[in-house]
Amino acid sequence: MNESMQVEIAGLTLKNPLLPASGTYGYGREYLPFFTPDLFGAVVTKGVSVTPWVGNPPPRVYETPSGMLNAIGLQNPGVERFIAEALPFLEPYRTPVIVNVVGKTIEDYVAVVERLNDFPVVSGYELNISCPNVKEGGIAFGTQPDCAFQVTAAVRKATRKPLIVKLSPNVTDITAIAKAVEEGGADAVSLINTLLGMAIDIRSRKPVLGNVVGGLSGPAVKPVALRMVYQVYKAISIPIIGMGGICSAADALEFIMAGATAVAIGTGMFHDPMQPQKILDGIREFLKDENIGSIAELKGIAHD
Amino acid sequence: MNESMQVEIAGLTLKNPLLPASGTYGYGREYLPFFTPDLFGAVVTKGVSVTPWVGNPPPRVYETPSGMLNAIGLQNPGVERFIAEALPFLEPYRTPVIVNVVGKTIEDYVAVVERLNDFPVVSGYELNISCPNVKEGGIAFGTQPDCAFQVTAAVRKATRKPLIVKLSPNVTDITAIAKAVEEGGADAVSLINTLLGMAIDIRSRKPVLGNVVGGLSGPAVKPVALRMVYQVYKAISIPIIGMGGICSAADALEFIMAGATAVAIGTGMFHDPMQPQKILDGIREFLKDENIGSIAELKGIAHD
Amino acid sequence: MRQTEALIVERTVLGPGYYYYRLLCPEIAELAKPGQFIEIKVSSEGTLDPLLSRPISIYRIDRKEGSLAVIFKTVGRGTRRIAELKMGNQVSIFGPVGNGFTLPEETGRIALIAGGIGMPPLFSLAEHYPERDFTLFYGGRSAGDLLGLEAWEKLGVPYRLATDDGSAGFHGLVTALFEKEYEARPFDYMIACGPKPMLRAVQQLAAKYRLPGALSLEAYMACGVGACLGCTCVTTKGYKRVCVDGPVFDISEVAFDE
Amino acid sequence: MRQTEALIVERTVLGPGYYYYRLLCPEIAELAKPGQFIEIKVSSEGTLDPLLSRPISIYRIDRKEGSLAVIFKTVGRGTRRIAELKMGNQVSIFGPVGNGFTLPEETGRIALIAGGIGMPPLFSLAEHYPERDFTLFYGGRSAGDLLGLEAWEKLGVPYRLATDDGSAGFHGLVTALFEKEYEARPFDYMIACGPKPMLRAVQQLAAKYRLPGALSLEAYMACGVGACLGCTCVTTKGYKRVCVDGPVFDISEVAFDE
Ligand SMILES: Cc1cc2nc3c(=O)[nH]c(=O)nc-3n(C[C@H](O)[C@H](O)[C@H](O)COP(=O)(O)OP(=O)(O)OC[C@H]3O[C@@H](n4cnc5c(N)ncnc54)[C@H](O)[C@@H]3O)c2cc1C
Ligand SMILES: Cc1cc2nc3c(=O)[nH]c(=O)nc-3n(C[C@H](O)[C@H](O)[C@H](O)COP(=O)(O)OP(=O)(O)OC[C@H]3O[C@@H](n4cnc5c(N)ncnc54)[C@H](O)[C@@H]3O)c2cc1C
Ligand SMILES: Cc1cc2nc3c(=O)[nH]c(=O)nc-3n(C[C@H](O)[C@H](O)[C@H](O)COP(=O)(O)O)c2cc1C
Ligand SMILES: Cc1cc2nc3c(=O)[nH]c(=O)nc-3n(C[C@H](O)[C@H](O)[C@H](O)COP(=O)(O)O)c2cc1C
Ligand code: FES
Ligand code: FES
Repeated sequence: MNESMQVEIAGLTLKNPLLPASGTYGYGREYLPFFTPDLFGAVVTKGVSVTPWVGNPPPRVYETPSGMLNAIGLQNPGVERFIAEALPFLEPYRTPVIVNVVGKTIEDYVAVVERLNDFPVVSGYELNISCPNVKEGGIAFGTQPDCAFQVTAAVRKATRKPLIVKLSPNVTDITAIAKAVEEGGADAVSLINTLLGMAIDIRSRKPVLGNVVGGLSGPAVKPVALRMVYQVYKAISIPIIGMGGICSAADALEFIMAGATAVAIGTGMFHDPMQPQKILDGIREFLKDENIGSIAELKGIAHD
Repeated sequence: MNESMQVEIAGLTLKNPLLPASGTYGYGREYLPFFTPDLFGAVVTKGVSVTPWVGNPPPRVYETPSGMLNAIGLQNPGVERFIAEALPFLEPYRTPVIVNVVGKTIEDYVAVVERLNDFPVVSGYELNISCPNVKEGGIAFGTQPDCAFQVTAAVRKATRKPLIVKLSPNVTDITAIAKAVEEGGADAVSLINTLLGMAIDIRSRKPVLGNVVGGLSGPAVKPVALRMVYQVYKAISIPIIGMGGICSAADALEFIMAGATAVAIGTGMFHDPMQPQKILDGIREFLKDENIGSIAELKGIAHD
Repeated sequence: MRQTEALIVERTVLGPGYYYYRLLCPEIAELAKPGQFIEIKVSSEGTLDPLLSRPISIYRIDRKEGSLAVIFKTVGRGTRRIAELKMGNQVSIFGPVGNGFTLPEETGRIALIAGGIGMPPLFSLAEHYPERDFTLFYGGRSAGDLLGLEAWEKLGVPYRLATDDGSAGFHGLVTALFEKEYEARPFDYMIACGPKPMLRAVQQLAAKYRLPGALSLEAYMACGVGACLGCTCVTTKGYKRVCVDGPVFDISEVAFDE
Repeated sequence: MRQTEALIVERTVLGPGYYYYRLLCPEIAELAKPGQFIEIKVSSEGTLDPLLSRPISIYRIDRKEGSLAVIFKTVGRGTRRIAELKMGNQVSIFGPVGNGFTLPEETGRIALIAGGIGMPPLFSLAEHYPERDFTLFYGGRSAGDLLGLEAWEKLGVPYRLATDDGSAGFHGLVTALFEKEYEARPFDYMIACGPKPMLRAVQQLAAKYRLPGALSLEAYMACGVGACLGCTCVTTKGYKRVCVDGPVFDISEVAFDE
């Protein structure tokens, strides 16, 4: 059965097109009671930085209509502890591991990638370019085509492993950023990261999140994510990993028809930890019902 | 009781801070079975263009998680029929009428405003600058600070009536646009218009909407809208009309605490046509419960 | 048009996925006409998803009791939520919405053509005009999709059935069945409600036989009151709103694409 | 941790806004320890709002029956949706989540300090260690907020009540009541669960009397499994996850802001 689910992305062969969205699945361990990393076509880790990041003050998450806000602040133990703790855990599984990389400067990103290059368990990287660029006054790398290009090109030089760049949706023209990272040497793009949002507690009259603003994710953002995947598919020729609000097989199929080669589930796992399995089953069933030989045939079909 | 609900915006005194969002309330007639235009602090009409616009092919609306997509395409009968049909209907009510103006060129906007200037029933204008600028390759006026400035300045010259500019959220930096229209002479801004989104029908494998993409509105977008109001409040000194997903008094209060002087309800009326009345009642109750003399006291309080 | 909390006074499962509800809502029943519909809120307090109300045609109007009956099929999450409601529950509705059917003074023999869940509004019409000469052509996938036949019998309206699988009545399309009967004994007027392909075929038949008539359309709706222009259909006179300019349109007026 | 569809085998309204449910979920009951919680899905099939599950403490563990009991208060839309569930319904839950309570070998006299709906996990603890010397200090707004006293009686754990309005027991804060009793006859250990201001006061008392103990915390949660880092609290050792590093923390470890 798995042949029909197989996809190729950035030189990696994935047994199925479903990935966990970075930051929602930790380094894989926490969801073991429900499924192992091998459920996914590839594992995408939580963001890893060169030194440990403490993250934002609580509250860090808050529910919104059909969605949620998070302001974790990319808390992570840094690349050394990642190597010591996460890699040995992931090693025994057969699923490719894509390490999500975060940084405050281009050098940060490069340093993480260089440190990880020699570990065979690391199959590739996903650059989270929604991080604030401290050298450019804290504006996110991913909101300016030139910054996006530069960080991509610098990391490209630092590795021959598959390089995926994860785009921020908080931009006027997502295709300009996608083109910039394609030019910078990315093998694939993933989108979308979270939409910037906030919530206010009317009793305390204060923003709910410790960080004031946070990232909106979940089904609420799906229409925006889908539109961006659709637009980017027309603009670039490298493959797309689509995400943003996927909660069902139908959602996943929408992204694939919009042009995604693979898809990721994040907040949908919080809604129901059994959702990834249900999505895979649902996609298989759809392929069978509709008599489709391979999921790859559906890629971008909504453009025809 | 109404004193406590009164707000001033762009030189207009509104008996309460609740408006209908343009395009969701027609020209006021259709909701008469539920309430009259006098329920609102001011009426905001559906967009009016200089000549009739036919709008987009169906399907034009589609439900999404806690939200909806619309691609009406600004169908409207043009300013002459608006004068002949909508203005006489609105005339007898005591509520100020704000005419939402749409155009494909700066001249279009100016022409509508000039044509309406002499009608005393028109209390002011709201420029919808999310329209594609045909002279700039169809990029929306509201996505470039200079285009936003130009259209605002041109209309400013054409009228002394209150001028509100309605911002598009599909931008990297909403504060840059807000500043540009403030500089252009706007008396107030309203935000947000819809987020660009889409949906795909996995059975037909095609985009659902006749226009492929459409505008996302409703509770799903509230966190994004609120964040933008919060950011714009810090960036400019003219008042803000906040909207995007308001479905309850608590939602309205969040926007006011984020910095909005007044708020608008759109999709929330579709969810429940009695919602505007419930929101007004709910705000009054909150003011009473919390012993607050006037809604204006809450404006921007989340920034303190 | 009124908004109210209607009390569910009867709930019957008509078959797998088919439900009948009788709703106590005197203000709306008072105003209702055949061919109109109501908008039913499908989300309960405290949830904003699904956000929009669902349009459901009026199947029967009982002014005396102050009630309306509807029949619907569960096709998605909205109709499934309505189906979860029990007798004695309240449900938020508004209506009646739409123009409804207006029959010309003289209609002679009227063919009612129903496809699947398009039947209910035609029943309210037939019940409203007991003196007219209706014949129902009722098509569905299978015998189980043809509902409320006893009620049609009671009304004294003759009916002809068609199913895709031949499990009841004519084996084939309802429009083919109509044509057969028409060739034997002509009709003077036709009214149809059902899926788009059927309506298109009906329109072609009307053109072929030069019959006047009406079609009742469906469209995705947002406001359901005529304000948003979201539910437009294409007509020979441009875009019209299905919710308030329709759902009933002159049979020659509707422009089907392709 | 397991995910399951639990059958509601008992549902009792304990008072206005207070509910007791017994859930049949043998896989989870098998693993559960006092102080742990379960995550309850609050949206039904076909709606994505509210999106996230709600954490509710385990009140009683019945391994023999394979059931867990919970007590909760309706405070918002999520808990109100749970309250709508009836006996015989199924509800999707996962758990047990969290570290739970671990009592030192020797604890002497243990004060359990409950504020409002913080009582349930303390009951599961007391029930689990029948041999220990517990005293419950239970504070609430009003007499109606003090729940399940008969169960505490049956357990043989003495309790002292405090209410803000004086309608039951001591008129004032539960921490003041504890202090009075402590001055008369000291405790050796304290465990508290309740609102933040109360927990902070308890921590100060623990410092004042140099008592060891534990606090059970609450936080907004997203994943409920330790993956998202959304539920962190501030501790002397940095941010920790309330869901899996807690909800029980050493009393000296928690850092309250201001
Ligand atoms: C005027 C009118 C009268 C109707 N009368 C009846 C009736 O008497 N009995 C009956 O069973 N059905 C009737 N329908 C169709 C019914 O409204 C849809 O089946 C229902 O809205 C589907 O909702 P859902 O959430 O279950 O499905 P989903 O497919 O999950 O709905 C998703 C979205 O699409 C819309 N939608 C889906 N299908 C339709 C459709 N065919 N027409 C309009 N909107 C749709 C929904 O309202 C919702 O916004 C009528 C539709 C209209 C417009
Ligand atoms: C470990 C733990 C154990 C708990 N045990 C119990 C219990 O046994 N009985 C009981 O009545 N309550 C308990 N609570 C609190 C309970 O989870 C909240 O009252 C509930 O989540 C509120 O949801 P709501 O939708 O009704 O309220 P809303 O205020 O509408 O919820 C909005 C959002 O805030 C979150 N939220 C609101 N209040 C809290 C809170 N105090 N803690 C965590 N998240 C919150 C909700 O999960 C949701 O994401 C516990 C909380 C935690 C963290
Ligand atoms: C709690 C949380 C933490 C996240 N952390 C990261 C992260 O570390 N790196 C990253 O690139 N994206 C992160 N994201 C974004 C997700 O990977 C994903 O792009 C986004 O949530 C949209 O998908 P979803 O709607 O399926 O969650 C995070 C999202 C959430 C909800
Ligand atoms: C059906 C529909 C039509 C709309 N038409 C217009 C319009 O003509 N002009 C305009 O400025 N905004 C228009 N909008 C945007 C709304 O005014 C509002 O900015 C947006 O919907 C967000 O608010 P809401 O979530 O409360 O609906 C429209 C929105 C909807 C849903
Ligand atoms: S649904 Fe809004 S105009 Fe018909
Ligand atoms: S809720 Fe996700 S880590 Fe605790």
